[in-house]
Amino acid sequence: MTPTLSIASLAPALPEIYLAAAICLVLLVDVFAGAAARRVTPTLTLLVIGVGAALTLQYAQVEKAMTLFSGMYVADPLATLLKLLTMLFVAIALLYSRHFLETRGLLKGEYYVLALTAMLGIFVIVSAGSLLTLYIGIELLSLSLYALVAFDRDSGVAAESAMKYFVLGAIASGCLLYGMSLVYGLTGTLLLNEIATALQGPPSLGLIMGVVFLVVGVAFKFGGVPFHMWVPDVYHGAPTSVTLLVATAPKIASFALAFRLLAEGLGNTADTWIQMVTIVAVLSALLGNVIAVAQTNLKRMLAYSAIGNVGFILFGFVAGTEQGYEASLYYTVVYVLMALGAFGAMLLASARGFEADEIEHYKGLHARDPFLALILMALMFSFAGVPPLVGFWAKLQIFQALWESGHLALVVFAAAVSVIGLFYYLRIVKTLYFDSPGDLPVPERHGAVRLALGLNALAVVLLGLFPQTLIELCVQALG
Amino acid sequence: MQAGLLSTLIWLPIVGGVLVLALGDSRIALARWVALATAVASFLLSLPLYMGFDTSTAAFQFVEQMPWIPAFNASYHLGVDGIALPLVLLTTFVTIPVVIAGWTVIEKRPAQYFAAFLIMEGLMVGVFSALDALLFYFFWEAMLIPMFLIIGIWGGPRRVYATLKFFLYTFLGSVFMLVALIYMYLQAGSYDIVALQELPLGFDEQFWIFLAFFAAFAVKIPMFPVHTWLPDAHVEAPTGGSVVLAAIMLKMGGYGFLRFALPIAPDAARELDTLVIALSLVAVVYIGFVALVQTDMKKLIAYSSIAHMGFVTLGCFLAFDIATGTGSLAGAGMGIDGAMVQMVSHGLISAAMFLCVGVMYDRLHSREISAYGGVINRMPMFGAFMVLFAMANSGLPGTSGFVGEFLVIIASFKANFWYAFLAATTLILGAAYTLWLVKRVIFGPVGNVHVATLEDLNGREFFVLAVLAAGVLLLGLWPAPLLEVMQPSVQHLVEQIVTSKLP
Amino acid sequence: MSMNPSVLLTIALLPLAAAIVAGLFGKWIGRTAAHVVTIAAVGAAFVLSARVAWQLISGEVQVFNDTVYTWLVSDGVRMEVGFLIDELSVLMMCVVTFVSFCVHVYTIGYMHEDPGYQRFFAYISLFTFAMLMLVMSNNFMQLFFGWEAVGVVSYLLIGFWYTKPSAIFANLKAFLVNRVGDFGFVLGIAAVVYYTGSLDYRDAFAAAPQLAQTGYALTSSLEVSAITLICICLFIGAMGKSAQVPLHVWLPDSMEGPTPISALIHAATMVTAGIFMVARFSPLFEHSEAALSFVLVVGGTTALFMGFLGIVNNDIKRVVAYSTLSQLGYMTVALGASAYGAAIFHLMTHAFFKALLFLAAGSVIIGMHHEQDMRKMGGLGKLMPITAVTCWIGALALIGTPFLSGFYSKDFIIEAVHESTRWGATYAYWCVLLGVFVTAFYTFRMVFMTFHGKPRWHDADPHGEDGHGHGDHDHHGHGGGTPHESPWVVTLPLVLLAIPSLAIGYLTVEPVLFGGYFGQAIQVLEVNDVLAELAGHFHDPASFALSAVGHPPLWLALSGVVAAWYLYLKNPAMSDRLAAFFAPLRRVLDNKYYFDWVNENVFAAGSRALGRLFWKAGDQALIDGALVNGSANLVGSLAGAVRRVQTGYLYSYAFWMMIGLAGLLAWFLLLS
Amino acid sequence: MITLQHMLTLSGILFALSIAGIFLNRKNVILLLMCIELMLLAVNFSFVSFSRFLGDLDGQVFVFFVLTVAAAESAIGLAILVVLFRERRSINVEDLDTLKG
Amino acid sequence: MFVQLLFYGFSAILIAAALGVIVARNPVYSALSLVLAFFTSAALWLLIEAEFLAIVLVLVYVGAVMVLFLFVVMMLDINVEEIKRGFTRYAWLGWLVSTVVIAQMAAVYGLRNFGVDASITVARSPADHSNTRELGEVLYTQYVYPFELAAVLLLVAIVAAIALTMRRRPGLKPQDVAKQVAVRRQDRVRLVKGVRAEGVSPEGEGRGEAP
Repeated sequence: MTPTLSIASLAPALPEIYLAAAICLVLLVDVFAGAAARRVTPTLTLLVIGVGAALTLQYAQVEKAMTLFSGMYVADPLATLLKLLTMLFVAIALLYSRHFLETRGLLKGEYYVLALTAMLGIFVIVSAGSLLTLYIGIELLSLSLYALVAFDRDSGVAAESAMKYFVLGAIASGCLLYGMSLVYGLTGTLLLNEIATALQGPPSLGLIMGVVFLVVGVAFKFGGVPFHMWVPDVYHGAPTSVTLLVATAPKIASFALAFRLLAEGLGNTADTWIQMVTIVAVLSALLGNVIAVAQTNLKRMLAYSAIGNVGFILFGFVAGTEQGYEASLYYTVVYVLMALGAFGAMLLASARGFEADEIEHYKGLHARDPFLALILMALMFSFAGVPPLVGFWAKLQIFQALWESGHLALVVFAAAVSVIGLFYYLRIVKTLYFDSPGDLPVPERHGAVRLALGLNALAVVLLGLFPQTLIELCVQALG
Repeated sequence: MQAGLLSTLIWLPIVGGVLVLALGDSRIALARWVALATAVASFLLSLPLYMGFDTSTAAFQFVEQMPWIPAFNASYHLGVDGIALPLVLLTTFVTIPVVIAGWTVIEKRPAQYFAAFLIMEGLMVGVFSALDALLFYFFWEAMLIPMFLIIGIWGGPRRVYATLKFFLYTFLGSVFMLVALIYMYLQAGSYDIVALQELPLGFDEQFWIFLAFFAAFAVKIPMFPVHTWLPDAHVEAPTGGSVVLAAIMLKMGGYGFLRFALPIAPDAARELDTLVIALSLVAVVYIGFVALVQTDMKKLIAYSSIAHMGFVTLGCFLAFDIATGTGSLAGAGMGIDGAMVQMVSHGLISAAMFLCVGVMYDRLHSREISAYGGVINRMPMFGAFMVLFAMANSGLPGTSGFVGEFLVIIASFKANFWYAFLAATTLILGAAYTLWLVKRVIFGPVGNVHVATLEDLNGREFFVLAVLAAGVLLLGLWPAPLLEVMQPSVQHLVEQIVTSKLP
Repeated sequence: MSMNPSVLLTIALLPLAAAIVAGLFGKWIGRTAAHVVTIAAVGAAFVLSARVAWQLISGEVQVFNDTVYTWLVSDGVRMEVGFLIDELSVLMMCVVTFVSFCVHVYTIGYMHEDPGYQRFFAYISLFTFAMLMLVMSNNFMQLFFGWEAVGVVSYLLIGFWYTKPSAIFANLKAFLVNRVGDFGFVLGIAAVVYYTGSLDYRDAFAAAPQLAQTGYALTSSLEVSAITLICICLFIGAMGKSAQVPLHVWLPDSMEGPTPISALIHAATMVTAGIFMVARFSPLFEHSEAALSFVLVVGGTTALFMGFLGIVNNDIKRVVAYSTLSQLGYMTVALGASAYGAAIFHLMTHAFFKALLFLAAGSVIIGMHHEQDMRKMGGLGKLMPITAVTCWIGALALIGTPFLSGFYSKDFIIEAVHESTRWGATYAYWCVLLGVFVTAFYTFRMVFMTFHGKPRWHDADPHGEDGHGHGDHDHHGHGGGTPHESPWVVTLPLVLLAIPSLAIGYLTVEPVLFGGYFGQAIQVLEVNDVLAELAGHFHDPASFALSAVGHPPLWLALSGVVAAWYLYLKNPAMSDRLAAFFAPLRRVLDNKYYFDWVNENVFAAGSRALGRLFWKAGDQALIDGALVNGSANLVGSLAGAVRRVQTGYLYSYAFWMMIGLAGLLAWFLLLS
Repeated sequence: MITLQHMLTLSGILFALSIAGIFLNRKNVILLLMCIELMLLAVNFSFVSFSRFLGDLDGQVFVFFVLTVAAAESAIGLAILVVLFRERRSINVEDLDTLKG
Repeated sequence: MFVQLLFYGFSAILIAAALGVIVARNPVYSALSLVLAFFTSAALWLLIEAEFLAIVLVLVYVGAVMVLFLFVVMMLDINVEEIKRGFTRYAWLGWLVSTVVIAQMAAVYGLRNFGVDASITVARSPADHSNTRELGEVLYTQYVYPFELAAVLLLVAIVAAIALTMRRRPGLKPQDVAKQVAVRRQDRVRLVKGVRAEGVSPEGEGRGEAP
C-alpha cells in the first residue's frame, strides 16, 4: 500500500472531489451575488450537478471495482450508476422545489448548499470502502437533512420534526457506530473488503451483537419498522420540498449503505443478518401498508407507503442473492422515481397558504388540472404495482428473487400486503377523479416544472412498457 | 399482412385512444368519429384473423415474437389458436356498439370515455393473444385501470365502493396467479406459455399452482363465492362499462382456465374438479334464485351473468369425470366447446341486455324495475329487441344462448346425471328471472307518466341493437363455423388435460 | 324414388318467409298484403304437404330421412337439421297446415280491428313454421328447436295483448311451466347422446333394445334402466307441452290470448306436440314398461280431473280449454296403452273438432262484442245460426257421437286401454270411461248456456264478478248491442272445419288404425299391441258405430247430455242447488284443485323467498358483509389501532427503537 | 489488570444508560442532546479499547473522527433546538407532539 | 493492582456521572455531570495509554462542546422549575429494558464465544512511544479522504447553524456601512415629515423611503 497521489489516479474519485469544490463555489457565488442570488444559485446548482454528471460519465467510469485512498474509497460500476442517479434525482428534486421555495421565502443559497452536501454524503456512502467513510458519509447526509428539515424557521412543525429526526437519527448513528466498533474489534480492520475476508466460519456472539446494532442503524436509515417512527413525522413536518428531498435520493444512500455494509462487508455472515432484515422487512411491509390506510394527510400517507416500500426493498436483501440485490436496487431506483413524481406533483398542486398536503385537497383535481391528476394517477398505480407501470416490475423482481431463494411464505405475504397497499393508492385516484372539486383552487401553471413532471411520469410509463434497459443497468452495476 | 396483425389489433385501439384523449372534449365531434373509426378499423382488421385461420391445426397462428425483457426471458409473443380467436373477434366486435352507444349519451368528459374503451380494447386483445405469461399478466392487470376509471368516473351513486371492490377483488386474485407464474418461470426458465404448459410438475406443485390460478380466474369469471364484486360493478358502471365487463372481461376468467389452469396443472385440476363443478352448479342454482328477486335491472342481469358463467366453468371441468366415468374422452371436448360457445354467446347477449337497460336508463334515469312497465307501448321496436335478447338470455334455441348451455348440459350428463340435472335447472330459473323482468318492464299497461313519455329507439340505438341481434341469431342458427374454428384446439386441450404430468 | 328435399324445405320455409315479411315489413306492406302473403304461404304449404302425403301413401315416394344442414359438430356429435318424412309426419303436416290455414282465414275477421294485425299474422305463420320443423324433424335436436320455437310463439301470442296484465301473466306462466317440461326433455336428450353418441332418431331407435338392458345408477341405491330414464325424461317434456297434470296449469290461462291462437295452438297443434313426440318415439317407449305406466297414470288423471273443471267454469273459452286438457289426457292414455295410432288418430280428429269449437267460441265472442262469460249469453242459436250449427257439430264430435269423427278415435282409446294389461291401465280405463260422461256434460252445458235458453245478454252487467270475463279487446268496451252472426271470413273456417269433424273419422279410421298406415313410423312390440287385438273386433266403421249401443261410453255420453239439458235448460235452479250441496267439492273445483295456489304460494313465492334469503343472508351478509367488507374493516380498524403507537412523543419513538434493539439482541443471542 | 472485558462492559453500561436517558426523559430536549453525547462516548470507549487492546491504530483514528462529527452534530442539534424554542417557546419533550398518528 | 483500583474508581465515578446526566433535576447539573463523565473517561483512556484521544476529549468536549451546551441552556433562559424531570409511571419499564440491554451486552462480553479473547490486557508501549505521533502519521496519509470529508462536515455544521439561527428580525436596525458612506448631502436635506434617515435598515425599506 503505497499511497501515491497522482491526479490521474484520483480520477475515479472525481465526483466527490468535484462536488466538494463545487459546493464551495456555490457557497461563494451565493454570498457574493447578493440580491441576485435568488436567481443565480438555483440555476448554478443545477448547472453544477449537470457538469458533475457529465464529468462522472466522462472520467469517473471504471470497468471493474477498484479502490482508492488506502481502500477507503471504492469505485465500481455500481457506484457510478448510483451517483449518476443521485445527481439526476437531486437535480429533479431541486427543479421541482424552486417555485415552492420562492413563494415561501425559503429560496436561499444555504438550501442549495445543504442539498449539495447531502448529495456529497450520498456519494461518500455509495463509494465507501471502510466503516469510517461509511459513517462520515452517513453523517454528512444526515446533518444536511436535519438542517434542511428545520429550514423553514417559521414553521413549528418543521422544527419539531427536525428535532425528532435529529435525536432519533443520532441514536441510530450511535447504534451503527457501536456495531461498527464491535465489528472492528472482532476483525481488526475498518476496511469492508478486509472485514469480508476476515469473517469466515460461524459468527461469534460478539459479531452477532455487532450485526444487530448495524442492522438497527441500517433499518433506521431506511425507515424500517420498528425504527421507522421518524419517517411520518419528518415527511409530514418538513416543508414539502424538503420532504421531496428526504424521500428520494437518500433511499439510494440507504440501499448503498445496506449493500456495502451487509452484502459486501458482512456477506459471509449473511445468515445472521438476513433473519434480522427479514423481521424488519416483514414488519415494515405490513405496518407501513396497514397504517397508511388510516391516513388523511397525503404526506403522511406517502411516508407510510415509503415504509411499506422499504419492506419490499429489504425483501431483496432477505433473498440475499445476486437477483435479490438487483431487485432491491431496481426497486429503490423505481421507488425514488415515483416518489419524486408524487411529491413533485404535490409541490405543483400547492400554493402559498395552501399546502395541498391533505388528501382531501386533491378532490376532483382532475377537473381542476387534468394533467396533474393524470400524472398522480399514473404514479399511484405505479406505487401499487399495477402494470403497465414501472412499479410492477419492481415488485415482480422482488417476488422473483424471493421465490428463487425459497421464501415462499414471504412471496405470498408480500403479495397479500401489496393488495392492502393498493387500497390506499386507489383511494387517492378516487379522490383525484371521482370526487367533486368543490371550490378548491386551480393549481398554477409552471411550464418547465410541468414539463419535467410530465417527463417523470412518462418515464414511469415507458420504463413500465420497456423495462429491459433499467433492469440491465441494475444487473450490470451489480454484476 | 399476417405478421403484425395481432400487434395492430392491440396497438391500433390504444393509439386511437390516446389520439381521442388528445383531441379532448373541446373537439368532441371529431374525437367521436376517430373513436368509431378506430373501433371499426380494429374490427375489420380482425376479420382477416378469421379468414386466414387454418382450422386444421391446434397450433398458434399469426404468431409474432420479439425479445421484450431478455433478463426474464420474456418476449413479446403473440398468437391465437381456436380458443383465443373467437374471443379476440368478440372483443373487437363488441367495442363498436359500445362506442356507438355512448355517442351522445355521455356528457361528462366524453373524449376520455371513448379513449378508455379503446385502450381497454387493445389491452383485452392483448390478454387473449399473449403467448407469454408475463405479457399476459401485463395486459391482464393493465386492463383494470381503464375499467376502474370507467366505473368510478361515469358510474352510478355507489360507484366508488363498486369500483374499489372490483379492483381489489380482481387484483387480490391475480396477485396469486403472479406468484404461481413466477414459480413456473423459475422452473422453466421462461415465461412462454407453451413452455409452461409442457413443464413437468409434481402433484403438490400443481396443486398450489392450480389454486393460485383458481384464485385469479374464479374471481374474474366470477364464481361463487367470489362473485359479489360483479353485481356492484355492473350496477354502478355506465352502460358501456357494464357491456365490456360482462361481454369480455368475464371471459378472461374462462380463457384463463383453458389456457393456464387446466393444461398447466391437469392433475390438480382432476383432483379439484369436484370442487369447481360444485361451485359452478351453486352458481347456476343459487345465483339463479338470487337473480329472481333483484329489483334493479342491471343487478338482475349481472347475477344472470354469474349463473351463465357457471356453465363455462362447469363445461371446462367436465373432462375428468367424463374420462373416469365413461372411460373415453368423447364428450370432454363438448364440455369445453360448450363453455367456449357460452362465453362468446354471453358476450353478445349480455352486451345487448346491458345496452337495452342503458337505452331505458338514458331516458328515465332509473334502473329500478318498478320504475317501468309497459315500455313496449311506447317503444315497440325496443320491446321487440328486448324480448329477443331476453329469450336469448334464457337459452332459447335459435339464439346463441342455447348452444353453449345445451352442449354443456349434454356433456355434463356424461359426467354425472345430477350435474346435468342441476345445470338444467337454468332452463327454468333463467327463463323465470329473465322473462319476469321482461313482463314487469316491457309488457303490461303503461306503468307511469314517465313511461308514457318514452320515445322509441333512435337510429343509432337501433343499429347497435340490430347488430347484436344479428350476432345472437347468427350464432344461434349457424354455430358450426365457430365450432369448426375451435375444434382442433379444443381437442388438443383435452389431450393435454387428461394426460397426467405426474411421472 | 325419393322425395325432393327442396319441396320439404319449401313447405317449412314458406310460412317462415311469410312471417318475416309480415313481421318485419308489416308496416310498409299494409294489412291486406300481410294476410295475403301469410295465407298464401300457409295455403301453399298445405297443398304441398297434401301432395307429399298423397305421394307417400300411394307409394310413389319412399320415406325420406336425411340431413339438409349441419348446425354444428362438437366432439364428433353432429347436430343437424334434417327431415324424417314418413306417414306420421305427413299426417301431422297436413293437419298443421290445414288448421293453420283455416285459422289464418278466420283471423282476418277476428282481428280486423286490432292494431297488431300484421304482427298477429307474422306470429301465426311463424308458429306454423316452427310446428312444421317440429313434426318434420329427424333428430332430437331439431325436435327440441321446434319444440321451443312453438313455445316461444305461443308465449308471444298469449301475451299478444301485452297491456292486459292477465295476458302477460298467463304467457309468463305458460313459458315457465313449459320450461319445467323442457328441463326433463333436455335431460332426456342428454341421456340419448350419452348412450348413443348421436342425436339422430335412427341411432336412438336402433339402440333401444340394448338400452333396455342397461342400467343407470341415479344414486348409489337407485338404479333405473337407461331406457326408462330416457323415456321418463322425454315424457316430462311432453307433459309440459301437452299440458298433462301437474304441468297443465298454463293452458287454461293461455286463453287470455286471441281466440284464433287458442284454436291453432292450444287445441289443434302445439299442445299435441307432446303426443306426437311420444308416438314418434314409440320405438323407445315400447321398451320401457315403467315409462308407459307413468304415461298411463298421468294421462288418465288429466283426462278425468281436468274434465271436472270444465263443469264449473263459466268462461266459454276456458270450458273448451279444459275440454282440450281432458282430450289430451285421452291421447296420453292411448300412448300409455301402446295404442300410438289411436292417440295420433284422436289427435287428428280432435284437431279439427276442437279447432272448430274454439273458432265457434270465438265467433260467439265476436258476436257478443267480446264477452266470454256464458252466464251472460243464452239463446244465441237463433241469432248466430251458422255458428250454432257448427258448434253443435263440434260438440257432438267431441262427446263421441257415433259416426262423427270423435267417436271413432275416442272409443278406440277406451277400448285399447281396456285391453291393456299394463300397470295403471285399470285406473286409466275408469278415468277415461267416466270422462265420457263428464265430457258430454260440460260440452253441452256450454252449448245450452250459449245457444239456447233465455237470452241473458241484454241485462248483463258489463263488469261481471268473474275476473276472466273481460273482453279480448280493451278498447272495445261492452254492451255493444244485440249479438249478430259473424262475417263470412269467420264462418267459412267454421264450415271448413265442420266437414272433417263430421266425416274424417269415418273415412280414415280403418286405414289409420288397422290398415298399417303408419308402417315403420310407429313401432309396437307384439306383446303390447292392443290395437292389433282390437282389430279382431273391427269390421267397418259403420258397423262399429252401430255396435256402440252395446258399450257403456255411448250411454255415458248420452246421460251427460241429458243431465246438462236438465240442469241448464230445463231446471236451472237445480244446478244452483246442486252447487250449494256440493259446496266443498265445488270450492276445490273452483280453485282448480289448488294447483295455481300451490304454484304461486309454494313454488313462486318459495323461490322468491329462497332467492331473497340467498341474496340477503348469503351474498350480502355473509360474503360481502362478513368476508369482503369485514376484511376491509379489519384492515381499517387495525390501521386505526396501530397508528396510535405513533404517539408523537420522542421518548416513545426512542423506546420502540430500544425495544427493537433489545428484541433483536435477545432473539439472536438466545438463539445462538 | 484491566481487561478488554472491563472496558467493553463499561462502554455497554454507558451506552444503555444513554439510551435509557433518552426515553426516560420526558421533559427536556437538551437532555436528549446530552444523552447523545454520552452515547458517543460509550462508542468511543469501545473503539479506543479495541484499538488499544488489539494494538491497532485504526480504532483511535475513528474515535478522532467521531469526536469531530459529534461536535458538528451538537452544533446542528443546538441550532435546531434554538429554532424550536423560538417557535414553541418551549423545549419540553411533551410539547413535541403535534405530529403523530 | 493500583491500576485496577484506579479503573474501578474512575468507572464508578463515570457511571455515577452518567446517571447524574440522566436523573439530575436541573439541566445545568446534567451538563456538569456530563463534564465529569468526560473527565473520568479521559482518565480511563489514559490508563490504557490512549493519551492523545484523552487530551482531545477534554479539549474538544469539555472545552468546546459542553460550553456550547451550557451556553444554550443559559441563552434559552428556560424556567428551571418547568424543566423538572418527570418520570412517568412507565419509567420502570424503561429501566427494565435498559437493564436487560446492559445484561445482554455484559453477558456477551463475558462469554467465551465473544469472538476475541476479552480477557487480554493492554500491551504496554515503550516509554518513547508517542501516541500522538502515531496518529498524526496516518491521519494525513492513509486517512486523508475522511479527513477532507470531515472538513466538509464541519462546513455543513457552520452553514446549517447559520442558516437556522441567524435571523434578521424586522425590528432590528443594523447599520449599513456602505450606505452610510455613500450618503450625499441632498439625501440628508430633503427631509419629509415622518421619514426616518436613510441608511438605517434594509428591512425597513419601503416604510422609510421618500417618494
